[in-house]
Amino acid sequence: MNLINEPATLLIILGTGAGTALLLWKVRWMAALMSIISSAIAAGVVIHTGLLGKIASNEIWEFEIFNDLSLTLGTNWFSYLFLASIAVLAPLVLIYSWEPMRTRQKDRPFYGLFMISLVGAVGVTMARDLLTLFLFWELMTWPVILLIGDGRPRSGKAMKLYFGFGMLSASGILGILSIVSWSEGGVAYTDAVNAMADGSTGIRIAMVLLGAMAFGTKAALAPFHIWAPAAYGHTEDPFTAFFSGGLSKTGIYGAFLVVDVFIGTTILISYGSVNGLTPIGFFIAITGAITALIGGIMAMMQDDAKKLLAYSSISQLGYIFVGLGVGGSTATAGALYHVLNHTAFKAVLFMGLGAVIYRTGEYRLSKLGGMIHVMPLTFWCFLVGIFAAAAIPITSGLASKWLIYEGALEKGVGILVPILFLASAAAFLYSFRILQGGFMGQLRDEFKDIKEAPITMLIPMIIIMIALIVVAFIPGLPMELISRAMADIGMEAPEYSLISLESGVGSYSGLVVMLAVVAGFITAVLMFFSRPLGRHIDLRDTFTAGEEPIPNMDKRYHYAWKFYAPYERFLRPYFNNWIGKGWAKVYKVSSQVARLHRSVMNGDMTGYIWLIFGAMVLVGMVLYRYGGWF
Amino acid sequence: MTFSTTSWVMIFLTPILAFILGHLFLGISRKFTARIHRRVGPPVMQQFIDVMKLFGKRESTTHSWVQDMGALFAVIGVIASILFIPIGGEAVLSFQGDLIVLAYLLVIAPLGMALGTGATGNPNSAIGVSRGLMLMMAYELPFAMVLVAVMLYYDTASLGDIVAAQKGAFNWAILALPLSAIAADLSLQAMLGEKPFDQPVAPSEIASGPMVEFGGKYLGMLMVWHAMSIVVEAGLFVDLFLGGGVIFPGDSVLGLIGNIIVWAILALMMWLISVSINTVFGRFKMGQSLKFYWGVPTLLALLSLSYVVISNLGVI
Amino acid sequence: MVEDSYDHTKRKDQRTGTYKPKNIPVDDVMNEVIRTFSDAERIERKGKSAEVVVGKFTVSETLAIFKKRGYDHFVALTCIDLIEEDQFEMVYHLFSYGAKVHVYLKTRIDREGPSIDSVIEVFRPAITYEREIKEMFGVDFPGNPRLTQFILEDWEGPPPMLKDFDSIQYVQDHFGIKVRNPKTLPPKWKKAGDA
Amino acid sequence: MMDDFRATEIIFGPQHPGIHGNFGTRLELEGDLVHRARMVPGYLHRAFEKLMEQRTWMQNVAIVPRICVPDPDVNEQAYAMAIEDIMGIEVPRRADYIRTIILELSRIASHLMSLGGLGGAIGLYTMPMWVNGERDYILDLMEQLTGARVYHIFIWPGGVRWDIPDNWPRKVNKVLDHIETMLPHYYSLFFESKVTDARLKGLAPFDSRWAVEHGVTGPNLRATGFEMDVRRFDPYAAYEDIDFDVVTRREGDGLARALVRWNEVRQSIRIIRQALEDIPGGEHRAKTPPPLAFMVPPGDSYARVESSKGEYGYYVVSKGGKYPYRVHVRGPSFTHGIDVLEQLLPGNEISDVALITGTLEVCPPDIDR
Repeated sequence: MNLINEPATLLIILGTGAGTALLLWKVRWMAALMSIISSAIAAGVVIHTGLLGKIASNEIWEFEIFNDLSLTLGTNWFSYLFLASIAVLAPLVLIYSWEPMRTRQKDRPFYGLFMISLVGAVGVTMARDLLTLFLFWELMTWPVILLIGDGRPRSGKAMKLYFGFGMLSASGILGILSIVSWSEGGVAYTDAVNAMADGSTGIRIAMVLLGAMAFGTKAALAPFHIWAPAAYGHTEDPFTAFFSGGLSKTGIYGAFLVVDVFIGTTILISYGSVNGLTPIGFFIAITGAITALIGGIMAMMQDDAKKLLAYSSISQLGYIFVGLGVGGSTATAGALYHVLNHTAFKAVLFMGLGAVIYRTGEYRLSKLGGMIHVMPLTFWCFLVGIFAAAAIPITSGLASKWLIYEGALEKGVGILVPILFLASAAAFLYSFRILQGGFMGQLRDEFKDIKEAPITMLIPMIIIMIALIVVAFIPGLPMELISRAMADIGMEAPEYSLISLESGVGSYSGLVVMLAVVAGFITAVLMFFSRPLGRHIDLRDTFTAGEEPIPNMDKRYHYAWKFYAPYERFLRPYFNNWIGKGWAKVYKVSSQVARLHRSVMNGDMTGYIWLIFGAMVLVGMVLYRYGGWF
Repeated sequence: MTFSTTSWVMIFLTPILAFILGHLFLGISRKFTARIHRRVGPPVMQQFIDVMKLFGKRESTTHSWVQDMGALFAVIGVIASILFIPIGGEAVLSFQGDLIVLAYLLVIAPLGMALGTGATGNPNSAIGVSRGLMLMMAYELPFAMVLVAVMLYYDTASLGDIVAAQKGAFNWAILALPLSAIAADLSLQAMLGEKPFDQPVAPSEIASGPMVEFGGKYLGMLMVWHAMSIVVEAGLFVDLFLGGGVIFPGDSVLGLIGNIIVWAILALMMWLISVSINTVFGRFKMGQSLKFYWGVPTLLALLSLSYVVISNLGVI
Repeated sequence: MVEDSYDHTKRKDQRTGTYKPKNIPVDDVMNEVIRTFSDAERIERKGKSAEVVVGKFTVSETLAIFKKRGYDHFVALTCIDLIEEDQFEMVYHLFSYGAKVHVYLKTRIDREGPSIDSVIEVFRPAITYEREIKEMFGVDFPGNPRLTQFILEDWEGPPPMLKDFDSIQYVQDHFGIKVRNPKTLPPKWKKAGDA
Repeated sequence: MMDDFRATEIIFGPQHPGIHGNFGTRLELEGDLVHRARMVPGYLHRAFEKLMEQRTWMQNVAIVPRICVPDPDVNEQAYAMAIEDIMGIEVPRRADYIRTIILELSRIASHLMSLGGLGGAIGLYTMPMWVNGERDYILDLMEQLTGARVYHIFIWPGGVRWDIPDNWPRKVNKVLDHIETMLPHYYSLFFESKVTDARLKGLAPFDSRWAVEHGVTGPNLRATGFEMDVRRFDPYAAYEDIDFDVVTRREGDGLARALVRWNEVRQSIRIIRQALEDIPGGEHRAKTPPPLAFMVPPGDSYARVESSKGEYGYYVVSKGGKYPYRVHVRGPSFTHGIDVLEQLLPGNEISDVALITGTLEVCPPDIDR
């Protein structure tokens, strides 16, 4: 059976789930069950097909919807990589959200919206023409807006930001679509490739910029990143894991599509290159590096744990853009590897944090603390996630970053690597801040009696945690998939074996590194357990310089507020949200235009009718150009 | 993966060697500092005695299992990283993981220790750890530039290859990239946690910061970590810039032992340079050390890096 | 309103300018004080010092006059337990950097329910002196926001610097130490009314 | 009051390596900035003032030096001066000169120790090691003269206990020569260092008007540019006859305070040299009643001396008889150790807390007494 090659199968399975969940949204357990089952079946199909290796890269299915308007769908290994990471993550997140959503009194169809955006995301990776891509893109984007707004202050602003940037992203895709359709008369991906091959430099640059606008926005590339912390910070807790871990990958997918498929290495190199690094590639890479740095440093200064992880997401996606921009086999492999890694660890991080928020109702690091004592399993999962995010060698996180570094070094781009190193130092800083603020330090009295996260929340986290650790031993495993994906976009994967990766300048053997760690572990354990275990004493029983601490003031001995105060003082002026201020200016100008428009409209009904009519004409003209309507 | 007999022997000997050298280095530095202070100072073996004493304590206290884990992590990380440092030209495991891997391996120990100290619930520890991480961010920029410059100069990321490439008379990287070497030595000062960059443990400010809740064998573990990390960091400098101490042909066992001794002497020299700076300087504040590291050392490292990049392009 | 202590958002500027000492003879100021307050009484002293006794309620104003005339170094505030007269004597020590004269400003308050207005509005350094006297003598200073526990931690006994506080008895009662035949017996002080 | 979640309380208590002596500070931090500071004195409280009321006049001579450890002789001097003032004793000139020498030696020792403490506060441990070595030579001199190293009990009401030995001035000169040759080394170690500059310049500054309003005296006041020195404007002992400069700096910050102390060491050496040269012959103590029958007529007197920390004063009240009625000690740190510090610390980083305390040279025994 070759289910995935009948893309309709997957979409129908998921679509059924989405439909049922939407219809039965009042009966929450029913909706949950339906979405879990359908997404699990879909994930099973995806994994099964992948394991059988039956991805036909060239087959394309067309589904006629109206007259001549048809959806073209298909998969190749390249899109399968993204499809798989999204489709496998979805059931895990859905299982995870069972418990928190059960108790949440919210009057919105969480599961229905979740499933619709999942359908959209899956459709995006399977689309084989730009119009289909656009339709699924919108299907993926808009349900999320209803999931933003968790009732916390400023969630309205987050919603507005997400809406605005969603529009920006959509108009970017529309721009690409119109460029391609006007120059080639069709909207299939092959047309886009032809358009680039035939087009002038101006068209190509426009393509890159529009691609950055469309997909960079989704992947939170600077300077389009400012919506992400707001939106990630304010979505329903269980959804954030999917939002940041899964949906953001479609942006990466699109960026790869534009750079490596539509434009392609040949055209990029035709503009000259230094050590194989092209100007456009360098531009993307440096933007990615700066994104990584800005994200890291902003994350370091957050007290809101969700925002911290959101900025961390921005930072990690910046690494992927570096890999994309640097290009070449090593860096591209690194970028794709990081896609998988990021999906896993960002999901586990948001899940772990969600579990803490579920139990405590608190998301501010300065008000949390000491969770290791009450939620040890969650802490372990979270710790592994943090280690992966910070690329500590005992998790799979290092392999992808290592490939990106080596790729940059191979090309001799000296300046990128120090910036990335600095970004990774910032990663250590924010990682530790969230660990210290949330899990270590003093346990507040009111949290003394909370329990470990429920089993349905733990299982998905533990699955991902185990995956992160196992892959650390065998970094070559995901390379199987990555090498096939790279072959589909006309690239050669770097040398690898199951346990080690090779680049032009160095090598990394996951097994040997892990064995060294294990050797260290044995030595340390022998050293440690040669002496009797320490006597366990109370958290308040600490060094207070001979004075008595204030009684019942446990929160006063938890140091989490302004954790990196000296750097905040030093760096704030340089990172004082100048990008946000720039966008605020854009908003101001556009709202002035809107005000002008409103003064014309003056609340008159006929005005609106004229406006709607005009918009319809505009859309109709666009559709006419390639769809043959009217 | 092919391991020669020497490699196997070295894998087992390296941690022991690092343990002995580390404590010896600390003992020598205590004597050295004492002489600058016009004191007699403790015997060179005092550091071993101290560690013995700490492990011999009948009782030690812990606040949570993460504190135990932190002490373990510190030693795990340092043992794992010493295995990837070529000693006397003998690349123990370094051909299986290059400088980038090593750069991340080096972080396990401090981050693990940070975990353990954070779990004690003492605000002093938390401040100390936050300072340590901030310091890491400060010196990481020049140090990363140094690493990149060296890697691009030798066109390899493998530390073993870098050491091998420096074989021969007057072929050390310190002569080829002097500015990088200066920047690296300045970064080394913070890496070793010596003044003026010892803010993480500043006793007069945060009562020794991270160590404040550690006692008995827990402190013993941290002291072992500290001693071994000195060897790792000074040894990394030796490998990067001083040819890895390779003077004798390393084919014979005798030559290897000679190389290891030269390596140890060079590492001790780097450590004593750091200690002598330590004795005549006070302590910067956090913001000041960031300003310092993102100033002169970064500039030096950047100059050196641009020189390497430009010369790689064939202009020079 | 005087703050008890400043947090860093409300901190006052410590750059208030250069200090210029004023050289005004002490006799002039004394005359002014005696003219202003009918109950003020000057007492002759030898050397470069002067003494004035004022009423309990005019201390603040008198101090303000002295401060305005250059006697602005508040040296100390001493409380003396005049147990035989059933009074406390408060001695405000002032000094003029210009005239180089030390002024003893004395006033008396009742020993029962002792209370005297705080002078920290005039002389800020008094805040700590008053705090100490509150603890050691039990004198209350309305207007001083920081009459909190100072150096006697967990002290439950009577104010210890009172003359009728028997330290030997207190030690025997509280610490279980038997003091045998002390080498020198401190002088015993009795209240005025006691036999 | 700040939100409890934002505030972190650090107890900079008596068992803290950064604190001078036994003294506590409760710091309310916001990040690493001190939001509010509260001093907690009292760990050294030995009730000296109460004790003195219960001891005879001469027994108290043995008690007073114990109030201040680093600079004990000023206590003896001030106590003796107050009693001499009440009793109207004329101190022999030779005794005044000997007192001057002792006080200045003590000042050098105290200043050196305080600069060593500053070195310790910024982590420059070479500084305390070196300067405390020099202090030890001074303690040796004291031992030779008085028989005790720290609490000398040498200055009595009416003079000093005994005359200086014959070879003592030579030894003093030798020690002073040695210190004078070593001073440039210490200067270059501490004051010419970039780190010291970065740490001390602009640290907790205040102006002379503010300082006088808050009762700051001594080197801390002189560092604001106001030439105030008890030795100059209210001379005691032999300071009238001796030529010395009152050291001032204009900046009023931490560096200025440290430099004032530093330069005073040189002035003290100059004073001792002059005193040793000009010392007149004669008695070393005036005629006073025998110690066991030492009675002081009724009266009160305030005596002030310039200690290494500021104005040190004794207010002695006598009702006649064998016992003092009330002895009030005005320690210089009483003003700048509590209230001034509580106002200077907020807004500074936690790194600077020990350093500000050090540059102000807060001496906890002054406060507790």
